[in-house]
Amino acid sequence: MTWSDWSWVLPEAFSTFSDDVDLIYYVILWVTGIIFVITEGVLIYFLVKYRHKEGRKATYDHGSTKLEIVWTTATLVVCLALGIVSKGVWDTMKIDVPEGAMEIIVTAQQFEWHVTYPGPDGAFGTADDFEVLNQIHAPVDEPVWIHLRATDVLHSLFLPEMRVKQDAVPGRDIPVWFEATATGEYTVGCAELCGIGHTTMNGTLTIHTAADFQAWATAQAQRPRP
Amino acid sequence: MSTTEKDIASAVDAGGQHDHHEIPWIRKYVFATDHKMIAKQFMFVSLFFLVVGGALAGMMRFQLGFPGQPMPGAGILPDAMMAPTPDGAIMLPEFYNSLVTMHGTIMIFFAIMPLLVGLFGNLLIPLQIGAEDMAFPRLNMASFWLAVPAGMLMLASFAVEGGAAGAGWTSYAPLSTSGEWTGVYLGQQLWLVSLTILGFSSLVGAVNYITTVINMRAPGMTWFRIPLATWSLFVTAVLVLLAIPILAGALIMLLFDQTIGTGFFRSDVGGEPLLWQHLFWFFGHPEVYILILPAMGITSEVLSNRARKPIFGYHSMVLALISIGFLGWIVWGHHMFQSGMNPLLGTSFMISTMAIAVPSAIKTFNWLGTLWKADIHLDVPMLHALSFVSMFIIGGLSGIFMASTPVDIYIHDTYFIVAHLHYVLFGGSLFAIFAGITYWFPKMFGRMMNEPLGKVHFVLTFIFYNLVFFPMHNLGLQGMMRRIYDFTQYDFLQPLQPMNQFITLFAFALITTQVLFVINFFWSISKGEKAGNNPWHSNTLEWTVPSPPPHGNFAQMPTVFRGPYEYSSPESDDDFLPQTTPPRDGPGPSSGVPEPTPTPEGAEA
Amino acid sequence: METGEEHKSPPYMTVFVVLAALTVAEVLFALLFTGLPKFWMAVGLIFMAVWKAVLVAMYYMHLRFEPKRLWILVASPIPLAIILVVVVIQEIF
Amino acid sequence: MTTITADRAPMAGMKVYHLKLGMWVFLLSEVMFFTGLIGAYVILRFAHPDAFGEPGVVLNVPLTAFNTFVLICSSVTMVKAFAAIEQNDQQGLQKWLLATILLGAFFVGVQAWEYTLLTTEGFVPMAESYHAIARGAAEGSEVIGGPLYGATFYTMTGFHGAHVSIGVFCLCFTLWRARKGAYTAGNLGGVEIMGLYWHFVDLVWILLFTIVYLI
Repeated sequence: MTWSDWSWVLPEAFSTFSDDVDLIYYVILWVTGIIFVITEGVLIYFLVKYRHKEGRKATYDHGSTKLEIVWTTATLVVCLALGIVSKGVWDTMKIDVPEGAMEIIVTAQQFEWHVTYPGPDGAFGTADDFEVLNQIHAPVDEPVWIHLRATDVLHSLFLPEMRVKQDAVPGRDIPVWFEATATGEYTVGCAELCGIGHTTMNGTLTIHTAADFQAWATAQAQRPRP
Repeated sequence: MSTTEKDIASAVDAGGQHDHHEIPWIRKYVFATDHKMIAKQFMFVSLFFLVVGGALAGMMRFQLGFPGQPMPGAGILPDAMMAPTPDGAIMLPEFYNSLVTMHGTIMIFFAIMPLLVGLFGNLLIPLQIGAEDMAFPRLNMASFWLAVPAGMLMLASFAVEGGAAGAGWTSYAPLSTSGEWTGVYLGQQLWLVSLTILGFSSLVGAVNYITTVINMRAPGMTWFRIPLATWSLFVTAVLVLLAIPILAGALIMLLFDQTIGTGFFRSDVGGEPLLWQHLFWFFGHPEVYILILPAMGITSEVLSNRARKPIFGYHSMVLALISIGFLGWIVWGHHMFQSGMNPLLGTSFMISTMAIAVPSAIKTFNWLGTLWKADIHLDVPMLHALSFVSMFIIGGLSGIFMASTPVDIYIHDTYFIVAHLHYVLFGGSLFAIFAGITYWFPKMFGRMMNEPLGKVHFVLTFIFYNLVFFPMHNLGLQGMMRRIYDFTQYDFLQPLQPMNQFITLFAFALITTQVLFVINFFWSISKGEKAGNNPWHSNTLEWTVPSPPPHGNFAQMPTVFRGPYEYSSPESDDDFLPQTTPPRDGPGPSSGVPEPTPTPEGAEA
Repeated sequence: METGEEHKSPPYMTVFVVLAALTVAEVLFALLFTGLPKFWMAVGLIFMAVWKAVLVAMYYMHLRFEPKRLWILVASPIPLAIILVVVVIQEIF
Repeated sequence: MTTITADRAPMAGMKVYHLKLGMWVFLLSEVMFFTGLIGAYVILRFAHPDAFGEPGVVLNVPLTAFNTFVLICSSVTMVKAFAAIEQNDQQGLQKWLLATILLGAFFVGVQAWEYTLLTTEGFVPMAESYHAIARGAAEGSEVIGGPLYGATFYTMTGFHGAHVSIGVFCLCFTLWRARKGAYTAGNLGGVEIMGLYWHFVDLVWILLFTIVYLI
């Protein structure tokens, strides 16, 4: 085990909103870190300073309303501030799916991800749709809109390097979107306990350059299917 | 007063036993109606379950530390759990899922909850408010004897075909609705039935606590003279009373889905999978506070006493308790941010969640304030109480990460959550339980627990505990999911192997350390040094009676003249001032209550 | 003072008549006015149902003659019930 | 010990005796229990309106309306019993308790009969074998709604029925004790809390009947 394992730094991420998420994380990390140091520091200081000595009597004191008000409001302000900061990013990630995003359907079922592409005609439910198993392929710098579905139980689509996580609920079509900022091979995981094979339910997310993606898509579309 | 005859009547119906001639041992030790005995019964049973839960955790940790390697000595387990191979037995994923589920279920419902509510609720409430017993002693007995079969069923489910429940302690539908999906059939149903029975047990208990606290306070025990332990247990009882029935309803619907093929939570039969999560967490979040509020109360009690100083801001402590009790009902959605729930609700739930952080913070600051200019005695109960405070700070602060919805997207269902909840439930509740047991042990058994041994146990537990659970934050931040049988299946998680081994080794150390507590516990019951009525020089009523208190607790009705935390008061030469001490220039209790009428002994029920 | 004893026996029969009448009214309303929009149908029926429920609680369960603090206790779970249903319904849409 | 409560009285508490307070507290939890069930029904019905039949199409409203009336009558007999013991009228107490028991048992009986009718018509909670026919139409002619309808219907009414049945047993116990003269004008706690429970069950049915049968 190396010291880097103890790191509180988030692993690198490659989506348009990942920086905002990480920023909020680091803000919270600093805020809570400072509070942590202060409170625990005060605690230890008091333990040392006011530990029992013969003949010393504790101060008879029932507290102070002023202090109560101060730290109540302080905490409230800090918490609500964090809440407000978070709201914007949350809306971007979960609500505002960008216009003209490339649409694909990801259907989770024990214990694999079925990824359906609309094919050349760009429409689902047509003959030229094609499906790949446990692989999501997407072009870089282009928003991808995943229609997340499930056929049996709850699963959770987890793309750590994209900072994306969303449960797949049978009977619902949940919009998930991301826009990768770098090409490469990334992880697709299942984060919701979905049965005996839960642990094996992983795949790869491949981010191509626009050209490579076109090539891959056409190749897939022509691939004879059973 | 025209209620009087009715009161008598009700007392008859309530059937409390207080005849002071000898009670047959079966009524005294087995089917006991004395709240102190029932408290002890709860304690022994749930300490047993604590051991079971720890053992399950140990097996889980082994699999995570040494994935797919044969577990020494596991050959004795049936092949349905451990696949036998030439070089030893290897854990099966279905058994791992059962371990995850049952560790959570047993620890929450059969260890922490009965320890906090069953043990301390029964022991403290009547003693601290000056009552002779609970309002309904027989119901109290029923509460315990419903919990026992529930526990038996839960354990039995390991032995049945298909193994124990494997859908997580949250038992999310639709996974939990069908054995075709979990691979668990009867086990899942036993899980549901067991929890339903336990629900009845908790309900009966809650009815008892609430009635007792409202109606049976000794003269002068006004609401704002009630010790914080009892206050917290009262709020807890209200949460239990209103939350458990929701769970019971959901459990029964889920049971129907499994057995007779209804489709409440199955979309393929027209139901709503998310409905289960809403019902479960509408119960589940109050449940979280059921598991922490009594711990807070115990901590306040011990802290104020061992610091020989009045609790800082008693009123704001009480108000914080109450506001937690209210706010606890409108934050359940923060368990469901990634569940597919309407994202707009996500925001409102985030705000309410941020709001509920405030009362917890208030309590923490008040505990720190209590230590300010205090006279701190660092003995075992105090050490545990202090570690409750410091661990609860960590658990509380790490909660803010999840409260922030975008950050939660990344850390949800990762080990960061596991770390957080263990900092609250182990670092929080369990340390408070250790504090409470060592603090009230003399009241329960008339003897002190061994101090040096207790200190050794504390130090080791504290160190190992942090070495086990703190790194889990980092695992989570690296993206390691929870409830995962073999994380090495993911390439990006393989570097975490050493960290997991590190955690596992110290987890074993942590579990082993608890042997010290068991030894200390049983040794002290018989050999511990005799404790007087009031070894801690405490103010609250339970310390005015002999240890252990006799049947019926108080020789004559105590009258309360002051608050519970009058330590180092200038009014007394000593550094404590019991609630029963009349004011020097005192007329009587401020509420001006009449003197109690003497109690005729041995009246027949 | 308020101990639940010091009241004349409440108008049990009158309440009973009202309850019976409301029940009949409900059934007729539901079966005859089928033309009504579902929403107003529901509102009317629930109004009558709640009215009946309150009557039972007030007179048959003697709540009317109990101390105020008991009222507070009894009312406590109702907001929770409403929160649960309202929030989850929003969620489903 | 019988006077604990008497001399505990100084802290006025709830100003009602333990048993009554305890019963009310218990009823609060019952409220939450039915909140869970009824709430689930309302939510599911909002989510899947087409899965539920129009009032009177599948369920037999007139029969149940009559049954509702029976339950209301049983509430009256129950309060009569309480009023009787308030006047220390033992005969009246036993007479009215008996009447309540009979009415309650009758209610359960009618409900059981209703269940058998509905199931024979194919209105069952199970997902597999589900089909419901329109009242009065030919066997299996018209299928209404989905499995949720049956599931929620039987769960809610079933649990209410269970509460009534338990109530009937408790009433029998109360009657048995009344015959032994256990209750007097000064000691009617048992009767009063029995009444509280019984009226609560009635109250729940009033809401259930409206929500399940009429809306």
